[in-house]
Order: sequence, then structure tokens, then C-alpha cells
Amino acid sequence: MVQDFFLLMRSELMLILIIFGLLFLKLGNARLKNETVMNMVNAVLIATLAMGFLVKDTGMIFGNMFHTTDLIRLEKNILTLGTLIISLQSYQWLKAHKHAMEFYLLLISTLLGMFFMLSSANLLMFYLGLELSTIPLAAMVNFDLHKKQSSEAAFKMIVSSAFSSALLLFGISWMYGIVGSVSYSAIAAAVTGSPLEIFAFVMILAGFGFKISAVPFHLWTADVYEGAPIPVTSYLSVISKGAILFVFITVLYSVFRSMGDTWYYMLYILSVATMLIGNLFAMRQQNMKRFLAFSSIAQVGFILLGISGQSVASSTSLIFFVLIYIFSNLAAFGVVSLVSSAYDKEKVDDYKGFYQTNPLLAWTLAIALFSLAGIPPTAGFFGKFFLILAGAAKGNWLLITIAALNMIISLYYYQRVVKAMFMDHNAAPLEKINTPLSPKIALIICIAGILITGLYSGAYEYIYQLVS
Amino acid sequence: MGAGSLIALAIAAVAFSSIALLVAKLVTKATKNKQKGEAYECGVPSKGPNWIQFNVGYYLFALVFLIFDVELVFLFPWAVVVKSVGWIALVEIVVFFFILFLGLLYAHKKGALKWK
Amino acid sequence: MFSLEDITQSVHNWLYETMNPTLALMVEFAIIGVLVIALFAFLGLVLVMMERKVSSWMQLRLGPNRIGPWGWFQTVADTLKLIVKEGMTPNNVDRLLFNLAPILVIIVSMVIMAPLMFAKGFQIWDINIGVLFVSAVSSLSVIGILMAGWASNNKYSLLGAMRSGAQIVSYELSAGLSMLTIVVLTGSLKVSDIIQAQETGWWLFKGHIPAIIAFVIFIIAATAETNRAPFDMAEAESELTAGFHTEYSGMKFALFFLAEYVNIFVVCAIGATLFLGGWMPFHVGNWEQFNHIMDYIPTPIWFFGKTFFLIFVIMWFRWTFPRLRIDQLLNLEWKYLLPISIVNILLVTVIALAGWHF
Amino acid sequence: MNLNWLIVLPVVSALAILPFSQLKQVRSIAAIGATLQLLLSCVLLYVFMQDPASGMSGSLAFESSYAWYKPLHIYHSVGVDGISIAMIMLTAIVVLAGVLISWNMEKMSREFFFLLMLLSAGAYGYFISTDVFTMFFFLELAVVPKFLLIGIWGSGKKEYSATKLVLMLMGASALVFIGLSGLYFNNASGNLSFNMSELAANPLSVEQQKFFFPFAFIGFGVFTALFPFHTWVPDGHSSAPTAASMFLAGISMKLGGYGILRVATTIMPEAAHYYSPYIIVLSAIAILYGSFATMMQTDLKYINAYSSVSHTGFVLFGIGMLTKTAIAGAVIQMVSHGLMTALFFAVIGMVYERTHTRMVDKMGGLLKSIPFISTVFMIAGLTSLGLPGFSGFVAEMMVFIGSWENGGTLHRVATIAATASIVVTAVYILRAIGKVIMGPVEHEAYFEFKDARWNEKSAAIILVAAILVIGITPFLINHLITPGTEAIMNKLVANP
Amino acid sequence: MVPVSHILLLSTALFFIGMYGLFTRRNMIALLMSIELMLNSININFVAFNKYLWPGQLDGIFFTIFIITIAAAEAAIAIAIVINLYRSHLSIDVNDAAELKH
Repeated sequence: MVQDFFLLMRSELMLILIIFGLLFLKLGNARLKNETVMNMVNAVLIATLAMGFLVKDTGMIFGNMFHTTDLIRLEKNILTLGTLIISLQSYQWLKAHKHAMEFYLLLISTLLGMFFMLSSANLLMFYLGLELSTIPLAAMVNFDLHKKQSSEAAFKMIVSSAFSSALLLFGISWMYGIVGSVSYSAIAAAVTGSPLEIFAFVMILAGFGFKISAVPFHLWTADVYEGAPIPVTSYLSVISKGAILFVFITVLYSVFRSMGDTWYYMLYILSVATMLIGNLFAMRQQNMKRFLAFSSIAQVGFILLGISGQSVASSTSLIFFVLIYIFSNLAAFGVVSLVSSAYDKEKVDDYKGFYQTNPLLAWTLAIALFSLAGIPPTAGFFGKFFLILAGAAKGNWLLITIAALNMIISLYYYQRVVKAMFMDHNAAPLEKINTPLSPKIALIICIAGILITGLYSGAYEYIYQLVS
Repeated sequence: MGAGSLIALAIAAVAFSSIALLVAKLVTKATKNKQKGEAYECGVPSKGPNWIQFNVGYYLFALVFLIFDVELVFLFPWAVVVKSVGWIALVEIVVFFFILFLGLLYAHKKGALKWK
Repeated sequence: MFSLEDITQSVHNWLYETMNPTLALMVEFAIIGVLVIALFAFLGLVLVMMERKVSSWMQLRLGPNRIGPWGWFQTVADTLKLIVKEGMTPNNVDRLLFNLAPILVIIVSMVIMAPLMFAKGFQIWDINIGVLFVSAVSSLSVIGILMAGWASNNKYSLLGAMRSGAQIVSYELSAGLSMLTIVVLTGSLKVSDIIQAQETGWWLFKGHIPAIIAFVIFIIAATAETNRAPFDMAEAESELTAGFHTEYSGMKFALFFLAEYVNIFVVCAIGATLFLGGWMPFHVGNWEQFNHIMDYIPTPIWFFGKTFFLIFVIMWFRWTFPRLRIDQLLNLEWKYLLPISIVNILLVTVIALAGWHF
Repeated sequence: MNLNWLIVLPVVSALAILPFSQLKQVRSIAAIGATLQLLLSCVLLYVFMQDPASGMSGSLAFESSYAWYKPLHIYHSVGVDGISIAMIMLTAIVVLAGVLISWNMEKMSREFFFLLMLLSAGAYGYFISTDVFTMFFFLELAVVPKFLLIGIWGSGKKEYSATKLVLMLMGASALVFIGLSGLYFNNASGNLSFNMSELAANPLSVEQQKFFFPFAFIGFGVFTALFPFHTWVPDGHSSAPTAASMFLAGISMKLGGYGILRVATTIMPEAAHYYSPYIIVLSAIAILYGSFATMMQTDLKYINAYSSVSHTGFVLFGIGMLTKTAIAGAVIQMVSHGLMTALFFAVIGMVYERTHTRMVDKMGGLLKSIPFISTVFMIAGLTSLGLPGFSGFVAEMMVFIGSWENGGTLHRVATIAATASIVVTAVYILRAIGKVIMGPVEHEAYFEFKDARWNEKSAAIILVAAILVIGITPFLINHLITPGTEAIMNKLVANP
Repeated sequence: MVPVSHILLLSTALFFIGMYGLFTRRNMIALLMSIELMLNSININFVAFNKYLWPGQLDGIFFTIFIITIAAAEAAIAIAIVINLYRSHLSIDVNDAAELKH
């Protein structure tokens, strides 16, 4: 029992260790440099990552509320990796920040929440994890305390997340009324697809829709992404979204499996709307963060398309895509973050002639954007291709055509940034940016990930083997 | 008696207070006076908006209170069953309080509990 | 042993025999309402008088002594005066909230009576979460106070209300925690169970040191929650005129005043129930004779006796301690009482689990 | 022989370029890489021709297969037949010529040669793939380098052209993708598969073919300037730097034709029959429209670009006719046009470098000042015109003869109309040659010009030699591609 | 005993009143209150289902307790943000918080 507890919850315990360690340091009047703190946290994160891969085990504890499988462990590792990258990238921003420790406290708390969410085998556990991962995020969005935008974004974030939680809970409460239990297995066994269940499911779906910012539940996304500090934005767009998607797929595939035909059409509509609106709005954005926000909405559309395939390949592709998406989006945000912290410039036009002064960063951003657009040989190509292929298994060719056309629209706005960097003339391009070591490492990890994950199929096959 | 008694009590309270107010209204004689409607500030004419911005410290306390009050939500069910559950309940509540206590310490450290 | 249980039971039976259930229930409710209102009136008169008398004794003076024997009818006269005074509403107030606030306060203090056990078998509703109910409903009164302060459109009122709000919510924590120590010992939230568990001795004595600590904390918190001196920051007359009810006059003021005294009674009644055994007579070990004599004293007298003793203690405080500054007040709660309560509840858990209490 | 060397070699040379930044180092590495590619292709050709067992039997040679994404049944499988080898040779020649032409690319030379090598890797990979997924991968791989090459090193309205090109080509790949996934899910074997021979052996039902054929055909067709989607060609070609133009027109446009042959017609033969009239009409329009549009142009690059629309129209035209000779003609036209247009763009680049203009009106009498370049210019023009002895003649001749074999009324009418375009071609080619090469010398400064340097000369010589080889000994290439075309024909005949 | 349908009607009405408030009110505190309304309607749902339909398990009650706690935490953070916002905007009207518009 105790052994199980330590073995199954080792990732969570590591994070708790970080949280308490930081708290004690803070309480114990430790006068540490921010860099020291960051290095310590990074080291522990690396240890967590390594531990996640070490022992394979599955099991349930806490009265079947918390379960771990190799797949869940892998999902956790993916999120840890992403968090590590973000932590490395936030160096520039946190270096002189007054509240670096608090930032890490909140960051790790949200990650812990996600871990619990992933491991939940029960809607109560899921809800707790979800809230643990969103409430500190709102505080993180407000982390630039003196900036108006930051507070505004935080307020939008917390109101919309609370609203979506309310929707989700309303659905869950009805589900509980129908089934009499909130455990996944009991619900899965009892669901038949009656109208009341569909009502409850729609509510749950709407809640999820908010969290993953699918159209028409996306209205908060762009504002929050723009207002938040960049590391937080990247965290929001990648890690938190990825975690919710992982759970979403579990909920859809194992809890509401028997309602598959019903939710296929819902996902169909959501997916089309999300792709179209996300893309169309992304085209007219001038601010890099907003632009990436809308592009991430569009990405969700593709993900929903992949999920609608309802097969092993769908889950695999989703997890694979999230992994790739972490690399690609974080590479993009990494560069944006460097530029923003050096010159406080976030407009697309500011990137004109960027290549002349910062060739390496320009290439990094370009590769990241190409990966987001899904162009070979970057991993994004594989990720997107497999997602659409998974969706195509249903034989809905209209949907696939819409998706394919949306890829072109998305390519248009991604290449717009590349064009600004490489082709447009600018009399006074941004000066050379000095990249400190840790963001450099983060970018190298990202680029390596982008280039390797796709061409080398090991990751996909590993995930596939775990899923099936 | 059941939950109905609460409603009965509430109705009694409303009846009591409204009758009292009504009686008072009936037996008193209202007089008009220009100064009477002014806010009472010890005879000095009131200056500026009265819905003033008050010390932010109140908010801080309200926030800290909110968290600690909610902790009581968990403590009540716990307190009822603690004897039947046994020592593990103590362990769990120690963990719970430990975390809360750290929160309190943190608030103290940050000066949230200092009246400014 | 004299008991009110028989009376209530026979009234209940008679009602249900003579009329249909709905009507009977209604009549019962009416009786309850009348009784509670009567209690209110009684408490209002007695407590105000008591306050004045206690104050005067403490200050070596006579206190009210003109109306009636030893001035006993002074409060009646005061009440009459309040009735005939004009209850005015100032010009710039939020009328709805302003008039609602006193009623709300009265509702709260009346509803909170429900789980109180005035005597053996004499209780309005033996709600199974009695203690939780009390602490939940009592925190509603702060809404009335804030409402009054906000609606008054007066700087003093607002400041007083804010102070009183901060103070009440702060001390609620340690009050709740000290109440919980008894719940841990008893294992039930039901008032009747708690009293029953004290048949062999009051928790104050049975519960060892933690119960005593909890009792002390409870009394302090109760004093603070009712805005009594030395915690009367909210209506510190020398700086804030009259705090949140500065703008109230006539009957509306009287309602606030009444609610305040009723609240004192309620918290003391809770204290008496939890720590001093409610209506349980005072028993000492195996002194059978003594215990027997004690049993002859009617249970309502025990209950009211204990309650009024606690009320007296609280009134005593008023003339013993100087008023605290707001920072001292909050410091006391957050830096001393709350940590002590938390440690105390752990201590009491250990005692309860190890069976070290009697 | 392991065909993967054809992918590895350019990738390695591309990576080898990265550490260096000096033009001299970079260009020599690129040149060595391109030369090795050409040598490797020649070796491949030699081995293929020598190997009677696999070489000339019509089945694929040098096949090998690696499991790539095993759960999805995606394999990296390669194999070649004559058609592929012809395309590989074309690629190798054009790449070498392109590298030589860009010998003095001062601006961001490292990136330029890197992208060029990457582009060639994409082209090789595409031509050797026998798995449609990897084929698609390489098809898209070749798009982004084009975008950057045009956008960064181009001239004129380069950003617009680059954007247009990348969007149209990616849109085309999206359509291709839908067609491919249709094949993947619906093939008769019931297994999910991307393998070409498996797909060809287990074709889709006719209804499904009819549904998916347009996706694949139009998708690939956009690469080959299919009529309403040809608009990227003039802009892209004219804005691109010389080497990129050579590559675009010489190789990139052939990707589409090759894809149509390999995927659309071989795997979906019934649908090919069904859609044949539409293909014919569209390509005939492209041929005529292209040639008439060329007549309006005065910019040399635009002349070549529009004439490319017309010439690649012949490729689709030949494929659409569905006869053996026409298909063989289409393949030869692909090779011939690749070489010819690359030569043309190269020579336009040389002229422009000297005169700093591409306007036909502003030049004249170049033969007197730069005879070598002018001669090459003339050869390119005459090949384009279809003069016997050059490759253009062989290709167009075969397409026309093959077309006549198809007896349908529509096909006949279209053939006659297409033939008429030759006259128009003659008009604009001769006019351009007459004005630019012949006639009086426009400026005194022309006599200051230096004739072609060694790199330009060698690039031109390689291309001219290849053109002449095809033009004079057409049976060689015919021999090479016949098994491949026969295999396609067998499919088409077996599934009317 | 009150039938369960009445309670569910009440809770559903509360939920949608809360939602309406969320969409129409412009005061930030009012928004938060609307959300609390929604959450409380969910609590009613859970408790009612637990008491009437599934008295055997305590899942609904547990859920309620946790929702209450988390709602409080959420409100705490939200109010902290509102205070911070008030300091910079000197208003808690949603319409005045319009820095982030495209």
C-alpha cells in the first residue's frame, strides 16, 4: 500500500517536494538569487522527468480515484518536458522579477493539478485537478502586477474558467443524477444515450470546449494570451491545453464511448467552426501573441478533427500532436519572448528584417512556424497529417476537405511572419539579441524535437503501443 | 419540528420587526427639517463622497479569511467521524493543517496580516 | 426531576388530536413564534438592565434607580421612549438596504434560536448539524451589519461596518475551531447529543487542558463576535460616534440594539451548551447525595443560570480591559488565537483518540 | 544499388554547407555535391540498363522498403523504373547547372545553396518513392525552399509571387492528400496501405475512383500548371533567381506530371478513362492560352514562363490521351522541357547579368558582343520551338502522333487545336531571337561585355548536350522509358 | 417531502439566472456573484440527487463540499484580481476594462 503510494505517485510527490521546498525557502528568509532558484527547480524537473521513465507500473490508489498507467505516465512526462522548456525560457523574464519563487510555486501547482487530472478515474478527482490547474493560472496571468492588461486578462481568464467549470459541473451533476456515481467506469457502464444523458453530455462538452478554447467558446483566449506575460501565455497555450486534451480524449473514449455517434457530430461542427474562425481571425492579427493565440485555436480545430476518428490511431495522433505542438509552439514563443523581453516589441511588423540581425533566431522561429503550419520535414507535418488521417477514417470527406483548405489558410498567415523576417526590408531592424544560456538550451531542445520527432517514428510507435 | 420551524422563525422575526416598526411609525410624528436628512458627522457638514475608498487591508483579511473559513467546511465532517476513523484521521488532518499553516505563515511573511 | 418535556409533549398530542395535521403544525409554529418573540422581549429588557446594573456595580455606583423598585422598570421606560421616537431615514441613503438591514439582523438572531436547547426536551428543532448551523447562521449577521454601514452613506458608518466585518469574520475562525474541539470529543454535531455526552461531567472539566483552552478562546471570540468591549472597535463611540448604526434612530436602532443583546445571549448559550453541559445539572463524581440534590433544580434554571453567568463574564470584561486598537485586535486573532486553536484541535484529537478524557 | 543514396547525398551536402559562410567554400561544396549526384545518377542509369532482370522488365528495380510508421502502415519504400530514372537524370543535370549558374551568388550564399540542395533532395526522394505517403512528404518538402528562394533572392514583386506560389502549391498538396487518404482507406484489399503496387493491385471501386481521381489529378495538375491553376507559374518563374527558375520550371513542374502518371492513372485507371475528355480540354486550353499569352509578353522571363505553361500543357495532353505513344511523348516532353527551360532561364540570367534588362525591346544584336551566350540562347529558343534535332521536336512529335491514335472526335479536334499552337510558338520565339540576338547592336556598351565565364559555359554545355542527346538519339530515351509506359498502358487497357 | 423535480427546477432556474447575469451584468463583482449562483445551483443538484435518488453513496455530498471550497478559492483569486484591476483602472466595470481589444 505505502509502496504503491510512493511508486504510483512519484511524479506528483516530486512536484509537491518542489512546492514545499520553495515555500520553506521563502519562509526561511533565504536570500537566494533568482537564478539559483531557477536552476534548482529545473534540476528537480529533470529528475521528475527521468523518474517518470524509470519504472513501469500501473495501478489504482485512493479508493480507485487515482490511477496510473504507462500512457498516463507518458502524458505526464510530456507535460513535464514542456514545463521544463518554459521554465528555461522564462529566464530572461524572471531573472529580475521580484516574485520568481511565487511564479514557480504557482507553475508547479498547476502542473500538479494537471497530473491529478490526468490520473483521475473519477469526475471528482478530475474536477479537483482541473481547478488546481486553472486557479493558479489566473494568478499567473496577472503576474505582471503593474500592467493593466495583465490584470484584465487575468479577470477574463478566471471568469471564463469559472463559467466553464460551472457548465462542466452542471453536466456532471446531471450525470450523477442519472448514473448515481461519478467514477469513470460506472458512468461508462451505465450510459446509454438517452436525451437527458445527451443534455448532460452537451454541458460537459461545453465546459471542455471552453477549456480547450474551441469556437464558439474561444472568446477569452486571445485577450488572455495577449495580456499575460509571455511564458504564461506559452504555458496556457501548450501545457494547460495539452493536459485538458489528454483528459478530454479519456473522457470521450472511455467514459462516453457508447455515445460515440452522438458526439461525433458535435465534434464535427465544433471542429469546422474552430478551424475556420481561428484561421480567419489569425489572419488579421498584428500582435504576435494574439496571432499565436488564434493560430492555437485553429490547431484545436485540427485536434478535434483527429479526436472525432474514435480509434487507437486518433488517441495516438492526439498525444503525438500535442508533443510536437509543445516543441513547435514553445520554439515560437521562445523567440517571441526573447524579442519581447529585449525590446518590448510584439508586433509582426517589428520582425521585419529580423533575419539580417538575428539569423539563428529567425531560422528558429521560421522552423517553428513551418512546423505549426505542417510543412515537412518538420514534425508538425507528421502531427497534422496523422491527425487528419485519423479523422479521415470516418470517411467524412467534406470535413477532410475543409481541414485541408484550412491548412492552406493557416499557411498563409504563418508565412506572413516568415516573409516579414526574411524578405521585407527594414531600415532599422531589431538589434542583435543576446540569448542567455537557458533559453538557448530550451530553443535547442525545441528545434531538435521538431526535427527529430517526425522523421524518427519511434515516438509515435511508442505512444501507439501504449495506447493500444 | 423539522425545517419548517426555520421558516416559522423567520416569519416571526419579520412579523416582530415590522410590527414594531409599524407601531413606532403610528405613534410618532414626523417633523420636517432641512438639516435632518444630512449625514451625521458630529455636526460638521459632510465633505466629499461618503462611499469612500477604505483601507485595502480589509480586503486582504477578507481573502485570508475566505480560505481559512472554507477549511472549516472540511473540519466539521472530519470532527464528527474522527473518533470512529482512528489515528489515520489525525495524520490526515495534520497534513491538512500543515499546509494551511504554511499558508498562514506565508501570509504573515508577506505582511498580509499586518495592519497598514 | 422537573421536566418541560411532558408539557411540550402533551401540548403536541392535544393539538394533533383536536385538529388536522396541517393546522396543528401551523398552530405549533405560531406558538413557537410567540414564545421566541416573548423571549426576545424578555432578553431585551433583562439584558439591558443587567448591563447597566453590572456596570454600575463595577464602578461603585447605583445605576438606574428611579423607576420601579431598584430601577427595574427603567428599561421598560426606555423601550417606550424608543417607540415614540421618530425613526427617520436620512436623505442620501440606499433606502432599500437601509431599511432591510435591521430586519435581516433580527431574522438572523431569531433563526439561530432553533437548535438551542433551553431545557431538557425543550428545543425548537434538534437539527442534526446543530453546531454547524449555529456557526453558519451567525456569520450571516455580518451581512446585515455591512448592509447597514454601506447603505447609511456615512463615513463613520462605513468604517464601523468594515471594522466590525473584519473583526467578526476573523474571530469566527477561532470560535469555530474551539467549537470543533467539543465536536471531536463528542463525535456529533447534534446539540442534544452534545449535552447528553456531558451527563457524567461537563466538557470543561472532562476535556482536560484542551477544553479549557478552547473555552477561553471561545469566550474571547464570542466577545469579539458580538462587538463587545474590549473588542468594540466597530462602534467605538469616541471615534466613530456609533459605528454602523450611526444613522439609525427610533425603532430601527432599537432592533439593532435588541439583536446585539440577543446575540450575546445566543453565543453564551452556545458556550454553556458546549462547555458547561447546557441544561445538565452539576454533578461531582460519585457524590450520589449531592448529585441528587442538584437534579432537583429544574433544567431551565441550570441552562439560564450558566448562560447568564457567561453573560456576566462578558460584561465583566467590559470594565476590566481597555479597548484594543484594530491592529492589535487582528494580531491577537491571526497571530495568537488562530495558531493556538489549530494546535489545540490537534491536541484534543490526540486526547480523544487515546481516550485520555474521562 | 541502394536508392536511398540519392536522398542521403543531397542532404549530406546541404548539411555540409551549413558550417561554412564564405561563398568560395560553400559553392565548391555545393558543386561537389551536385557533381556527385550527377555521377550517382549516371551510375544508376548504367546499372539499370545493364541489369536485364529487373532493369527492362517493366517492374520496379532496386526496390527496398523500411518500416517508417509501422502502426499506420507507412513504409519508406523506394524503387525505380525507366521513367523515374529519366526524371532523376534530369534533376541531377539541372541541379548541377543551377549550382554552376549561381557561382557568384553573393547574397546569403550559404542559405541559398543549402536550400538548393534541400530542394534537390525533395525531388530525388519524390522520384524514387513507391509509397505514396513518402512521395507526398517529398512533394511538400520541395515547396518551402522554393518559397524562400523566390522570396529572398528573387526580384520584382517577389513577396507576392512567393506567397502565391507557396499557397497554390500547398493547396495542391492538400488536394493530393485527400486523394491519397482516399486510396489509403478505400483500397480493395481492406488493409490500410500507402504502397503503390499494393494500391494498384487492389484498386478502388469505380465510384470511389471517380470521387478521388479529381482530387489527385487537380492536386498534381497544379504543379504542372493545369489550366485554371497555372497562375503561379508566370509570377513565380519571373520573380525567382535564375537557379530557382531553372529548378522550378525544370524539375518542380515535372513533379505533377510524374505524380499523375504514377498515382492518378496507374492506381485509378477507370477514372482516368472517365475523366480523359476533361483533361484533354483543360490541357488544350492551357497549350493555346499559354502560347497566345506568351505572344503578349516582352519580358524574357515572362516569355519563358508562359511558354512553360504551354509546353507543360503537352505533358497533361499526352497523359490525357491515354495511348502508349502519347504517354511516352508526355514523359519525354517532361524531360525535354525540363532541360530546355532550364537552359533558357540560365541564358536569360546570363543576359540579364550583362544588360541589366530583360525587356526584349531594349536589347538587340547580342550575337556580336557575346556570341557564346547568344548561340545558347538560340539553341534554347529553337528547342522550345520544336526544331528537329533538338529534344523538343521528339517530344512534341510523339505527343501528337500518340494523340492521333486516340480516335475520339473530341480528341481529334483537341489535337488539331494543340498542333496549331506550334505556329504561335514559332512566332514568339523567332521574334524574341530576332530582336535580341540579331539586328543592330542597341548600345555601344554591349561591346564591353564579357562572354560567358567558365561556369556559365559548362552549365550551358551540360544542358545543351543533354538536349542534343535526346534530340538526335531519341530511341535511347524511348528505350529507357518504354517498360514503364507499357506498365501504365497495361493498367489502362486492362481497366477500360 | 418536496418532490425532487421541484428542487431540480429550482436549481436549473438558478443556473440559468446565473448565466443570464453573467452575460448581462457589467460589474465585475456582479459577474462573480452570478458565477457563485451557478455553482450553488449545482450544489443543490448534487445534494438533491444524493438525497432523493442515490442515498446509498455520498458522492454527491463530497462533490458539494469540494465545490464550495473551490468556489471560495476561485472567488478569492478573482477578488484579488479585481482589486488589482481597480487600482489601475479605478473602476470595476467590465466596459472600462477594454485594453485588450483588437
